[in-house]
Amino acid sequence: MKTIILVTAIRYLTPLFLVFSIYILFRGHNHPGGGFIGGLIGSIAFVFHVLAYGSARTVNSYFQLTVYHQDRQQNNSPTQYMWDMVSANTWNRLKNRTPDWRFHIFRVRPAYLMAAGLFLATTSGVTGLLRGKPFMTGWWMEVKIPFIGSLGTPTLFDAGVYMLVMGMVLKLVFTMSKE
Amino acid sequence: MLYAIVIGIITATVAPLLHRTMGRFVVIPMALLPLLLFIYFCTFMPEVVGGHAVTQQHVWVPEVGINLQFRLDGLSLIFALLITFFGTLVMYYASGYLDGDPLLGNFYLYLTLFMTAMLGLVMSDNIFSLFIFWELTSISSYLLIGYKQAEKDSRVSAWQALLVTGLGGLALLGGLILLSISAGSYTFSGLLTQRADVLQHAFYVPAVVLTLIGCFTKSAQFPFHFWLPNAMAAPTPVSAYLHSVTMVKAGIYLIARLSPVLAGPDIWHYTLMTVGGITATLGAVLALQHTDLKAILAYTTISALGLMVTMIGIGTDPAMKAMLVFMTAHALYKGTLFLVTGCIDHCTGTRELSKLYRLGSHMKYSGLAASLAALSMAGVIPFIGFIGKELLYEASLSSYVLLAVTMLSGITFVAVAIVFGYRVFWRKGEDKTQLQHHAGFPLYFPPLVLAIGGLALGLLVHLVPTPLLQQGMRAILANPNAELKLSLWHGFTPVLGLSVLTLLLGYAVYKSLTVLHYRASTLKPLYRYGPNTLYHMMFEGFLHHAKAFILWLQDGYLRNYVMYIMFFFCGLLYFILWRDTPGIDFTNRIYQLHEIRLYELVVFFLVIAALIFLLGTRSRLTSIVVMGLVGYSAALFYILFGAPDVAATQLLIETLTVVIFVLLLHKLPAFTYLSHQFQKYKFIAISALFGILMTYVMLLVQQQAMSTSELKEYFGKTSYLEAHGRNIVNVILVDFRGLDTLGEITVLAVAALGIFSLLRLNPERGGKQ
Amino acid sequence: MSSDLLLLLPLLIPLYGALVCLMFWQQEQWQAVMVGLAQIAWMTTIVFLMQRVMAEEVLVTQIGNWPAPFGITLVADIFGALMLLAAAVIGIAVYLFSLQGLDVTRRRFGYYPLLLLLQMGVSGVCLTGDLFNLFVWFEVLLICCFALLSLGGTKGQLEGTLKYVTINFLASGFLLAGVGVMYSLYGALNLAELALMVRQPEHPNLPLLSMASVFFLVGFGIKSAIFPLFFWLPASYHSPPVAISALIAGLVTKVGIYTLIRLFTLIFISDLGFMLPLLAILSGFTMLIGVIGAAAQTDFKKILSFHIISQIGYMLMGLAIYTPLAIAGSVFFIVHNILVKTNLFLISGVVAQRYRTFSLKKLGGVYLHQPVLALLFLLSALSLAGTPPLSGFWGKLMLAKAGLEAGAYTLVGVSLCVSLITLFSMTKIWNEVFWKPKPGNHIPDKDLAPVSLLRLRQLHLPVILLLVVILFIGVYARPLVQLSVRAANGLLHIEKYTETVLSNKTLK
Amino acid sequence: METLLPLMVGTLFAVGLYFILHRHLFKVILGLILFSLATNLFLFVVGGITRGSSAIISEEKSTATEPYADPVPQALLLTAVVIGFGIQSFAIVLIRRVYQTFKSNNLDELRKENEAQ
Repeated sequence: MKTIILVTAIRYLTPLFLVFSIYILFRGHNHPGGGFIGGLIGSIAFVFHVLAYGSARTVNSYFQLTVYHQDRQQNNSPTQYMWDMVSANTWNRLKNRTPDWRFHIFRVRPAYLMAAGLFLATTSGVTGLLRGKPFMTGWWMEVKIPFIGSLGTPTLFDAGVYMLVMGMVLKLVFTMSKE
Repeated sequence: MLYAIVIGIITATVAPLLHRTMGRFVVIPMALLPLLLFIYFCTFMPEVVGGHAVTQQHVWVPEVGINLQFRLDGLSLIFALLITFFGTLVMYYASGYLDGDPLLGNFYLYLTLFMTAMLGLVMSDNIFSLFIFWELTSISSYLLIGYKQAEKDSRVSAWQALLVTGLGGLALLGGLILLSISAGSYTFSGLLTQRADVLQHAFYVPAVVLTLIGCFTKSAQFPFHFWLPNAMAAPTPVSAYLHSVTMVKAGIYLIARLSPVLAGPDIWHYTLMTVGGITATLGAVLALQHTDLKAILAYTTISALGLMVTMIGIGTDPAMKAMLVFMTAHALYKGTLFLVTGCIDHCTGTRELSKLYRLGSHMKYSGLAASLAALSMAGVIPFIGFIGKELLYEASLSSYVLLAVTMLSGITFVAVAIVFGYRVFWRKGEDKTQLQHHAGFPLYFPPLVLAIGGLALGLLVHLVPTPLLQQGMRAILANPNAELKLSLWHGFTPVLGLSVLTLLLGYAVYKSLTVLHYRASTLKPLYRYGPNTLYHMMFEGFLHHAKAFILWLQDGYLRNYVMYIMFFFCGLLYFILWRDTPGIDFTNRIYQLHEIRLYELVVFFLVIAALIFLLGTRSRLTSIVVMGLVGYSAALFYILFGAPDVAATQLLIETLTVVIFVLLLHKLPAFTYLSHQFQKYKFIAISALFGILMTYVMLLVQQQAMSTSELKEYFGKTSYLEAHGRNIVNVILVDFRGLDTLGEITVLAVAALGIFSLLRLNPERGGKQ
Repeated sequence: MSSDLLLLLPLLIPLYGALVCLMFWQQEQWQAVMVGLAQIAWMTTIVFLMQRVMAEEVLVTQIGNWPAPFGITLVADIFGALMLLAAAVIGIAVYLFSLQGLDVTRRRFGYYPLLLLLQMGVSGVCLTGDLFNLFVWFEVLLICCFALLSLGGTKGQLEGTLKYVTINFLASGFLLAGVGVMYSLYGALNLAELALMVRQPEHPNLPLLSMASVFFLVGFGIKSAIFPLFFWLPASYHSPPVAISALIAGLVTKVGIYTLIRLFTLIFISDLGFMLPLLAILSGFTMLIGVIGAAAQTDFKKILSFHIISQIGYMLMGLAIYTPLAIAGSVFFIVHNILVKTNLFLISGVVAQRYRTFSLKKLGGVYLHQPVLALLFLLSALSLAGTPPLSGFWGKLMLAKAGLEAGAYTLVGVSLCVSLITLFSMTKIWNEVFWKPKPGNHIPDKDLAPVSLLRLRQLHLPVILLLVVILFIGVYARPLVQLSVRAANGLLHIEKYTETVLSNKTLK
Repeated sequence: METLLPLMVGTLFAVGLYFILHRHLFKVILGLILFSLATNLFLFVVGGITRGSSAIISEEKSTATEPYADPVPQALLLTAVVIGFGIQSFAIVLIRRVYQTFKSNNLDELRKENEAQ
């Protein structure tokens, strides 16, 4: 399966899929689509990435953020320091190999994604309760946003579904591919 | 009266704690309780003797008719007094008998509970609260009989007693419920006023049968008598208590209590007389065959109980009188003899008749007690036993059979009395048995009190017992004017002659006891057909068959389980469809076939072909792919019939399933062929049945479906206007029925959790990540 | 508190609790604290809910503020609230037990969130007023059971879970199909709406109702383990650790019976002439076979597992008799059984903590070593066997009385015999585990699992807690009996239920 | 097609059940998946099938106009499909673990610890 073309294609397709899935998510209220479908599409993007590269690489590229930082030197001005930090974490990433650079890895675990999704979905419903109405009573913003349509708590709910589905599939696939 | 019960229960519960803190002195509070209760009940005496019943009502669960309604009339008071009086002595006796036992606290717990339950039983006016106490006595006697829990014998006997009386208890429950339904009342007093209804109700016979089964098991009547001799495994104070005034007398009490309600129809009288007669005879005959002192006593108890039941069965005034007096007398002497036996057992380490001689020289007081009790048992003037026996004969004069039964028991009692009162303690000529230790005060004092009580009641028969017994008799006969006059001396009547004859014959039997015991061994094979053996056979048989049955049913084959379920489902549904015969209009359907588009037909055949292929293939990969194909086809159908969201979801999920399979493929079992041989056709048959059924249901429902639903219209109307979405399915998912979706994503989350722990938590790998 | 909030909190508290657990995935200790708080909060809400329901009979909230037959209704009546109350009590007990009675690895691998989500599922089932939503909550319950049963992955667990999954998967299939049939025939999913529809004699699809009811009878019958459908239960319940099996054994089958009672009093009433005798036969066989199975076992947990089946028969019996008293008996019996069964499982766990076995042949002598435990067991066991005045007796009495009044003599006879055999197998455990001296060929005393006194006491705590509740509803049975009678009245006279649910048709 | 679809679903049910009754682990899981697919299609078929018109309100209207497919069964179906997926994937993993632990693909060999004994 691992032909070079496919592998390369997947590498570029994955972000595209992600964007597409988010589009599907928001479109869902008016056209076919929605949180499930969006979440599944988004996760399938990663699934293929995992199939092509292995889960470790996928985690590396998409689910963790390494933040480099360094103690502030005496002679550096605050602006200089900030600049260094920003540059070290963006275009100069690969040069941070000197020992005075420390790094910290932030990892988005699928479980957290799941929890966050579930939390978002539930909490979007709880807003109804907070307003003294029944659970999940919809609350809509007046303005309409192009492409997406109107925004409201059901949209949030759908986003929660999206995150949960994605987290669930990723968790499955990561767990299994490590076997 | 409620407080008496409550205090009893509280005292019982704290007994183990008291034992822990006070050591052997725990006996003080424990014996004090029944004593105080005795005094308490004595205070009711004037009122009850005056003919007034003391009543108390406490609401408990009126919804099911159970209230704590207490009613202390003559009968109840007799029992209450006996129970508390004996209770005091037994508690005290136990402190000597079980001295130093680490579980003494538990013993007192059970015994006090037992006593309290008995008290509650005899005081209850509400039939269900009586039942509650009834069951409590069963349970607490179970714990008491099995007190020496380390001995297998003890455990088995306790279990037997529990199961037999438990069986009776359930029958009784049924009987009582029937009674309460037929009378529309839950109290004995209510039953009495509704007597006419009860007698005419269709429930009368079942109620009588069930209630009597309950009483018979409790009172050790034939054929349920076998548990009582086995219950000897209990410590002797318990046996004494059980046999004299509690437990077995509970059945007698209840029969007597119900007698005014249920007596009348022949079935009542004849059942009681027959069962009582058989029991009395059987007990008497068996008592003579045993050489274990406790066993002898146990069988005479059975015999005595049989006599009492017979008397209630006769049901005349003299019979009731006889029953009451005999019961009191029996309680006193039987209690004494048991306690003495316990003392002998304790001091010599044996209860075997052939090993006990001339104990009187060591144990004067015990011997004295035994002799006094034996005289009462033999029915010698001026003991109360004499009066009892006279009355028994008088009551059974009406029928020769009854008289013979009574005589037989009487003769046995005389023989047994001689054994206890003379043979064991005083007979000269043999080497005396050596004691292991001397009997302490607690061991001989209580029996002595009881024995003297027997004498005193006989001498003072006018003073104390008569008025009380009269009230008891009135309660049984439900006749406030029934008179009971007791006197020691009746003059020279035929009955007196019978008494003397009994004494003579009894002596003769005593003389031939050795021969009888010798002969008894030849009767052993007969016991194989006795109820005890029967019980054990049933017990073992039940266990054996239960095991075999469950092994057969729950055989561990998943496919069998699935098959049973499917059979049940299909059978039920086929039956209902056959019964209701909802028809399907096929002409219309055939007409509809024109509307089929070609591509639909192609997909349809594709699925069918894929399924057939799936049945034959032996490759894992192929079957996964084919399965995916079926899934995609389903998605196609969803698209074709206006469900794009479902279709997309189905497509994606099918893809994911395939991916999961692929990820795990090399870990999945290879596809070696496992044939089912003969079973195959069975499986095909049930699958086909199921498939056809589901098809039929679908066609049927399709035909009958509502053309449009309220929900559809409402969602169509409000989806955009109120829920701001044009895709109705999505709006339903996230808004109208968002709660479903919430549940559904929870399922997904849990599935992921489960899979994670399933794969990672692996005992073979030490359960580490 | 508004009823909107009060009805939601039983769902939200476990859910948020589980979310917090997911966040603290690595810190098992924190999870334990959070779950404890969640249990207390859950219990408190349910007590409040109970109070409100007692005052107002039926509480309703419309999810999403959509009017009644269209949106999903959450509705609490006395029956549902009672179920939840019992579930909350055993929730606390099982939680306390798991602190010491469950190994750390299992706790670290999601025991706590699963526990909470299971409770959420139970809340959903007991509160929902919608047919499909009921199915969804059952699935939540079910997947939690799957995960819990297999948690730890020992051989026995895997095998048991496999059977459990397969058979319950079929059950879900039936249920889903049944929901489809119901919607197609009646065009409604709301239980109250359906209830009104099936009570219109002129409805064209009324004859097909009994066909639809078969799907639910079999589906929920599997979940509640009634007679020909119970095989998954003995196959799986004995395998996981006690902290898991106690919870599942105590709750899940009863929730199934709850649903059966609910549906067969609310909706499937058109064919009672056929269904009730059928249910009577099923309940008789369920009782008998369960108890026979229990009598044949020689393993503490297996005896208890088979007894679940037998007692399900009792609960079904009330439904089969179908008088107010009978259904009240069932309700009482369910509540009683949830508590007692859990307690017995917990006791088996306490015994096994020390002796490391559940086999009756190897156990013995606990009476002398742990007299308190012996007492606890005895009271619970007698309660299960229905000895008066413990809690089991009241249910038994109500059922027997109702049965005799209604003329179901055989059924009552069977139930009384079963009660005797129950007593038999409970005292068998008592005889073998507690009274019998410890067999010599097993581990000698000094090799017993080292259990510190403190830990042992902590293990006793939940057992004592449950027993206090059991004794309370036994000795002071009146409140619960009254509630059961009210619950039964609510079930048989649905006017209040339907009126309250459908009152807000014009909500938006 | 209204007549043919039930036939197809019936076949699907039959084949699914036949596989579930098999003693081969892998076939059991295949059976479960087919059964769940069949149940979903059952729901779909029973819910009434409408050719073409999906339940989406067109841009220029504010309420749905007949004919449009009943959205309720679809929504239920979608929920059921996803739930089914969760359970299916659990079942697949379970089967894999069973196979790994027992080293056997034959269900009959699993019953060494017989549950009734």
